[in-house]
Amino acid sequence: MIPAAAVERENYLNASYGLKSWLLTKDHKRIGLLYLFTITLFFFIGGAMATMIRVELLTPQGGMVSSETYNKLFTMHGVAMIFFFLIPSIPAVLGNFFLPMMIGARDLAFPRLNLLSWYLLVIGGLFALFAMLAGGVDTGWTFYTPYSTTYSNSWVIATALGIFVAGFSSILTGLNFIVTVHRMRAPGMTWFRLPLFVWAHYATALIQVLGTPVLAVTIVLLLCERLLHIGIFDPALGGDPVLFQHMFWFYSHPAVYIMVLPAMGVISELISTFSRKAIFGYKIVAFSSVAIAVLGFLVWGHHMFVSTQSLYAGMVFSFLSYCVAIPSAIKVFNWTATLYKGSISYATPMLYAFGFIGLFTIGGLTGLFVACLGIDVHVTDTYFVVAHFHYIMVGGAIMAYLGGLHYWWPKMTGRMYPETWARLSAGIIFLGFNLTFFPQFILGYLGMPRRYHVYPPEFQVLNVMSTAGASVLAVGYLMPMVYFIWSLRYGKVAPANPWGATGLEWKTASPPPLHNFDETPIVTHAAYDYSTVPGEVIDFG
Amino acid sequence: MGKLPLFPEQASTFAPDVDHLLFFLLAVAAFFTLLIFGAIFYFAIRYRRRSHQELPAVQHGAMTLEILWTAIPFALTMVMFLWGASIYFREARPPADALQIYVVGKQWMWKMQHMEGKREINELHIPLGRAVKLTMTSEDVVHNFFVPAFRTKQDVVPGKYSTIWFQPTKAGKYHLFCAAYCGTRHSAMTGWIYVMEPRDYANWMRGGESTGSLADDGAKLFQDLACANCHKADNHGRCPSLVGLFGSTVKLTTGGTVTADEAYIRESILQPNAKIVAGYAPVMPTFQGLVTEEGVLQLVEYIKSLGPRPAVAEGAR
Amino acid sequence: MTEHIDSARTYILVFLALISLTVLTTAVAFVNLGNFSVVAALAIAVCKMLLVALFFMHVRHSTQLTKLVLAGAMVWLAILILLTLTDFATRGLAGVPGR
Amino acid sequence: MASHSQAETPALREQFNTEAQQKDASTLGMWIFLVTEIMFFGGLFLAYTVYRRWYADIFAVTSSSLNVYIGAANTVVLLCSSLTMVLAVRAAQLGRRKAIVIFLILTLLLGGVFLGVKAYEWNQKYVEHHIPGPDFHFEGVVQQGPAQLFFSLYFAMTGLHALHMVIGAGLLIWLIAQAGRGRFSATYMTPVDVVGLYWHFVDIIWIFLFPLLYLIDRHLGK
Repeated sequence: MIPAAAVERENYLNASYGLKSWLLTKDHKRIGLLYLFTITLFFFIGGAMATMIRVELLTPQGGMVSSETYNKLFTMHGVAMIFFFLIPSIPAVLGNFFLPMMIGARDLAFPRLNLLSWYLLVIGGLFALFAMLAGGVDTGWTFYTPYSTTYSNSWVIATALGIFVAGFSSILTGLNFIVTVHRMRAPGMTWFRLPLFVWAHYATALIQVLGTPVLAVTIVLLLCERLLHIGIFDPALGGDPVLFQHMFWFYSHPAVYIMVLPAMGVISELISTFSRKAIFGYKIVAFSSVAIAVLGFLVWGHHMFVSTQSLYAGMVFSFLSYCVAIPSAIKVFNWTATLYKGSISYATPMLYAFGFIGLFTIGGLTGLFVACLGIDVHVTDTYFVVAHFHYIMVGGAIMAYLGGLHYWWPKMTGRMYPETWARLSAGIIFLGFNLTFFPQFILGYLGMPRRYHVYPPEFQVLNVMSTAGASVLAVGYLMPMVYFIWSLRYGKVAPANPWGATGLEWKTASPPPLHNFDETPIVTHAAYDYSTVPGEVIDFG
Repeated sequence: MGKLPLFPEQASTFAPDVDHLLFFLLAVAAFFTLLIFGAIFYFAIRYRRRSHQELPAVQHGAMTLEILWTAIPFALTMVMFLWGASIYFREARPPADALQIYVVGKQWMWKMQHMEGKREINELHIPLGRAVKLTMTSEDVVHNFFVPAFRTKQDVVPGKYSTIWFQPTKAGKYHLFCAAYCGTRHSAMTGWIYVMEPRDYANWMRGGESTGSLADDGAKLFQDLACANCHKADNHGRCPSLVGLFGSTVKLTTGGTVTADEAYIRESILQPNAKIVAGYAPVMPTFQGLVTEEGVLQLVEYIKSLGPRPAVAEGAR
Repeated sequence: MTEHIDSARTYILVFLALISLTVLTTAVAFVNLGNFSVVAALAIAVCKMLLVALFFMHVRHSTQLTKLVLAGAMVWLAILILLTLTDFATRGLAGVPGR
Repeated sequence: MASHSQAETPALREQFNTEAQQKDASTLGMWIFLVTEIMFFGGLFLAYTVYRRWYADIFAVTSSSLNVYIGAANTVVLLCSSLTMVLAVRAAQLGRRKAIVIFLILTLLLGGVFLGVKAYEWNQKYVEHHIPGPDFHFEGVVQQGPAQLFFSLYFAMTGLHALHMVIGAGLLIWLIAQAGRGRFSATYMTPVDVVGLYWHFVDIIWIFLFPLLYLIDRHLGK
């Protein structure tokens, strides 16, 4: 783990050794790495299930696994990817590591709480893993009642408990970030000097704090109904399953923004650094993050246009859904405008940023289709929706996560990753992603419902295309795993600021010292003032 | 294998409308995708980094641009919203003369009941050109009645009725899917919709073993359950007369009123004391567990058949 | 930091007000006010909440940020309940079951 | 403020520069935690609102089966505990170490009384078959389903509230131990302050639960 050449200077990695020094650490940087290991594990678990799903769908009759197994695969794919990978991904790894550094703080406001958050994720994850190994759960990640409460004979309780516990991990991380941004900024670090990454994480934290508790109580009620017959949603008692859907989506729609807002924050950093320009319309991009966080709470009913929710509620939610599209569009326009007359580098993180903008644009624009009442009635619960949210959550959030990981890898580890391989993998992922998910838009409009184990034969060609793309995508995702590990030992030693970036995290050594800065930085410039930093120091050829 | 369909068949009056809206959205999406992709490619090549020390001029943003790229997308989305909402509104409101069919979803099959008494499982025969309205409920979990060629779907929820309607425009055989995940054999909860020329439909309806109309079945059930002991045709029974009930406005003991629709009748059978008609005592026992959802639908149809549908209520829809 | 310390007298007065409001809300519940009963009960509860928050929780002397946080929580609670009610309160208006 | 050095104030954690910053952060942290609690109970209030609108008449009847006098008395007990809690905070602000302990113990005792009464009420529900499940039966209402919904909400809401009380009692015991060792003073009393906020919040939740559960259309019954 410890790069040999960095040993002379004390840093957060060599300050202490041994398992205990990691498992009891209060250092936000080490906790960030703990999260990195944990969520990478869940990413590959979720990925393995996705692979099996795609292989199964090669043939319409569904011969490889039984329907029951197939249902468990897509359920656990969703649970692992959403609750144990995407939600913690950027905030808990990159946010944990860099948010305090970007605002010039020694640590988060509550380091012990931060460690507790990681343990909660691990405990929640163990519950979910236990459920998977014990026999799995087959309700879909949405846990719709009354199927999840009364009819499913699978490990609903263990899985739901796991999500409940992991939810508190997310809540406490959000709480920690909010307090840190309010109370821990370095002298001179005013709100409008904050990097957009911090703004995005602040907005994300608001959602985590305001939304997640509602999921928690919904899960409590679900468990009560399944275990104790306290039937809040039970139609047999006159309860309404649609109420469950309201409560579930009150969290689970904003949860999409928990995944994508931090991604937007990362992209703002990448676009700025690799075009050596301040983000066009900084304040508007900053406010649009908060606007997305707020408006994101008003639109959950668009998941329920055909749920027997009232006709008029459907219209209100459709209207509000279009309103939340606007701040996202504004961000894309501002990023693009930032490139104008910039000094654009093709370093790997920038390739991921381009990929993000492309895929997010498609994901966002297809969002207009599913927000549209007349079209959503046809495409909801089909592969169109599957494709749409994968464009946002995989094309958007994971592209940004990988871009951010490449960007900050030198800072986190003190080593450079191999540039050529990295560019290659970025290209493969972009290509593989589109091959996998674009056919699903067509499948969806043709009417193939999601969560189908067997399907009519006329859908086979498109499914085979999708599976072929998925195999390319899998290669693309495995490559960084390999060369990142390789780089820990063989990578070039990273300088303090390889990209010529402006953030405070680049003003300290790579890897950073235990308390981030040798002395508390004093901020005198706005974010992204490139006149104050030397140029790029690494030649990528 | 080998077939590569790219666009679904259009077989209902909704289909062309939904598809036109789709084309509008596709045009907008294509325009913006090309705009963004084009701009990124152009800028990335035109302004590529030429030296490591390059320092581009500072731009702080431009309010005019920001307002422009806020206002134009917003205006476009409002067009989408209104256009989409108008289709949704039509999809939600079946015409008064629609052919009524009842559907019960259960793990993992669809049971259809025609008014004339025909019953089908996982198949539905309907006449071409006639508006068809399905009143649906579920015996267990949430299902969803989805016919891609008709471009419409609706959840089928336990404990309540939901409605879907369509007017087929092309004879043929179309997929019926359950689109709401409902358990192990969710993907097997499929079927076929047969749209038939009216004459063929009439023949089909006459053929096979027909057990009498749905209302007849309801009447039989009404006798079997001894409902008639209390619900007499005149208003002298212990319970209110059901003649002409459907569609009328009922006064309740609470002082409120309720329109006697399918949901009200269903509730009154399963939970008789939820809404007590003014002037009567809450003496009716519950029939929860004694009647299946299909049976309830038959009773509803029987009660409907007892009186003419008031024209006023239908006109209001 | 300048901490504001309220007198014990203030706290006891607030406490007595809270007890009185508890008695009041119980008494009002036995009076037939029709739909107004809920309004009265909630109005009294809100008064009690404000007393506890402003005095016992020192919101009176708190920073603007704390007040903002609290107001935000109330707004979000309202979003949760009111937007859900856009569904439940308008069901049946279309006159079609399930719409 | 900046003149505080870390050596003088052992309670200052290393990530903070000043005690004021630390206290501000802790208080803000607790307020934000309370926001999450508001949303947590918010889900229950939502379910309550929906079903009370639907089943207003049945909720009125079922609510009347709860003993309003016990409920009111318990409200008073909880309000007393809030008073003693705030007096404990005040004692801490004034640096009266002994008074802190006394008021905290009183708070804990009152909290215990509340929970005891609650346990008695729940036991009554058990005796009366008012616990949702196969054995549920409520006299005088034909629609047993919605009656069960009311009691489901009753148990979910009072149960989660009681759980919060138990956690609060745990925090109080910890505070009492700390206060007994004289850890709190006028300059360092953040834990007392923060636990105080939590305790009052739990009190506020009950302030809403009492009228919503016990006081629905009482005039009908009597």
